[in-house]
Amino acid sequence: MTLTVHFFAAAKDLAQADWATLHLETGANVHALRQALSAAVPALAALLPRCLIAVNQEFAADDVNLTSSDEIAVIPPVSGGSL
Amino acid sequence: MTLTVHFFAAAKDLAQADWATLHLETGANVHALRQALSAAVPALAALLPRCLIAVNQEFAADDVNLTSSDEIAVIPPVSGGSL
Amino acid sequence: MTRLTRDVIDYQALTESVLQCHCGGVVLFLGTVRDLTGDHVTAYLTYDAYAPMAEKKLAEIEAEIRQKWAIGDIAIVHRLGWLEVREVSVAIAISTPHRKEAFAACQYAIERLKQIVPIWKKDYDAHGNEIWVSGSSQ
Amino acid sequence: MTRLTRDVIDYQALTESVLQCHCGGVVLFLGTVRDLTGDHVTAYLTYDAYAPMAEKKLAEIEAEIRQKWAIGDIAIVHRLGWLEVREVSVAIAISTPHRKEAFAACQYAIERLKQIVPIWKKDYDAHGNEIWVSGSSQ
Repeated sequence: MTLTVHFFAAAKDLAQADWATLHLETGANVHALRQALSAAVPALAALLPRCLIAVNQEFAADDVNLTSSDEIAVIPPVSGGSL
Repeated sequence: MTLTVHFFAAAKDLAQADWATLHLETGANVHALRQALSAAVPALAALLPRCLIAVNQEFAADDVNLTSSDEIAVIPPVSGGSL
Repeated sequence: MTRLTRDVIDYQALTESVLQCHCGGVVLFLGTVRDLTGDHVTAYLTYDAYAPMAEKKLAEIEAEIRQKWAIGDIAIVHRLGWLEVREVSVAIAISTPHRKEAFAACQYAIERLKQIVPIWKKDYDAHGNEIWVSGSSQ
Repeated sequence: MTRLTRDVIDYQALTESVLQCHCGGVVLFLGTVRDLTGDHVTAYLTYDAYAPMAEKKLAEIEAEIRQKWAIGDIAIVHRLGWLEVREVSVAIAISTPHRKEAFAACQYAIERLKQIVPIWKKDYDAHGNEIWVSGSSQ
């Protein structure tokens, strides 16, 4: 299946893109997504372990299975709210 | 010595006055003031044990000695600040 | 800055007065006149004070807070006179470099105010019955 | 009420919107842009968000707070875009019948916001050097 992964903040700057397209086996989980993303966008490899993955605007653990209609985003450590 | 004692809030309403004049022995303390005040203004007797006495705008314990130039006030339980 | 006033409290001006470049946050507490206390219905309130002592005690609270916390600035204003339900009776604004101190210092300020500042509230119900509120509720 | 905005936050309107007759107090927290963090001098900031998820998470925080405390009302606004030093980046106003709940709920709201809401701050110094601020400071 083909997935679009959205980037924000530091992830966007490192990837130099707002999003990337990945090809994964049908039913692949978040763990597989992380591996594929590191391979496809090496500039993200160092940051990715510190990021959460959001699936349909909800933080998702590594064992969550994905479908091609999911909205997927890389969430670097957040820093809203001032100090 | 002659002392003027100022009343506020419930004490003012009960005494039906803003202040009263008391005659005490020179060097009398706050304890003596409380006793003289209860006798002079019986309407205050019930409230007075729940009041603090301020001397020169500072809360004063019963053993504080008074002089005729002191600014003295009866301070009922305070209730500023909304809830 | 601490003071008593008979005017409506401009809490935005108060808040702006404590904002500082070195601070990351402000906590503002507003006490407002509540209509219900248990079964009792408040129609309006009046606040009275032993004004010179109240001003002195408010200044003491500011000094205590500046000693206990590294704050930027603090402003406390308490209103006197007649207040309707929903009006602001007291406003306390504190700016600090870090937010935790602002919450702690602001909560301390209102607790101390209710303990040591000679200000009294008289409650009037809809029938004109009046009662001096005695002591701090919670 | 929770939302994101690119405009200056009108925190007085926000505060007025939560005032209620049944409430005895309001706590307002303002996060403001600080110039100094250790030795680092901030000239200005930009805030970016994953907007639909950020709005969803802000609404979740409101729901959590309404479940944990008996509040009157709550309003949270976070600003996005370019902010100068001393400007307000976030405002949280909560009214409650009793003041202790207002402090506790407001502090909870800002802590949760910094944990779970996908908003990011980019810091620019006077030389134009930029850095994404990573994670919550204190």
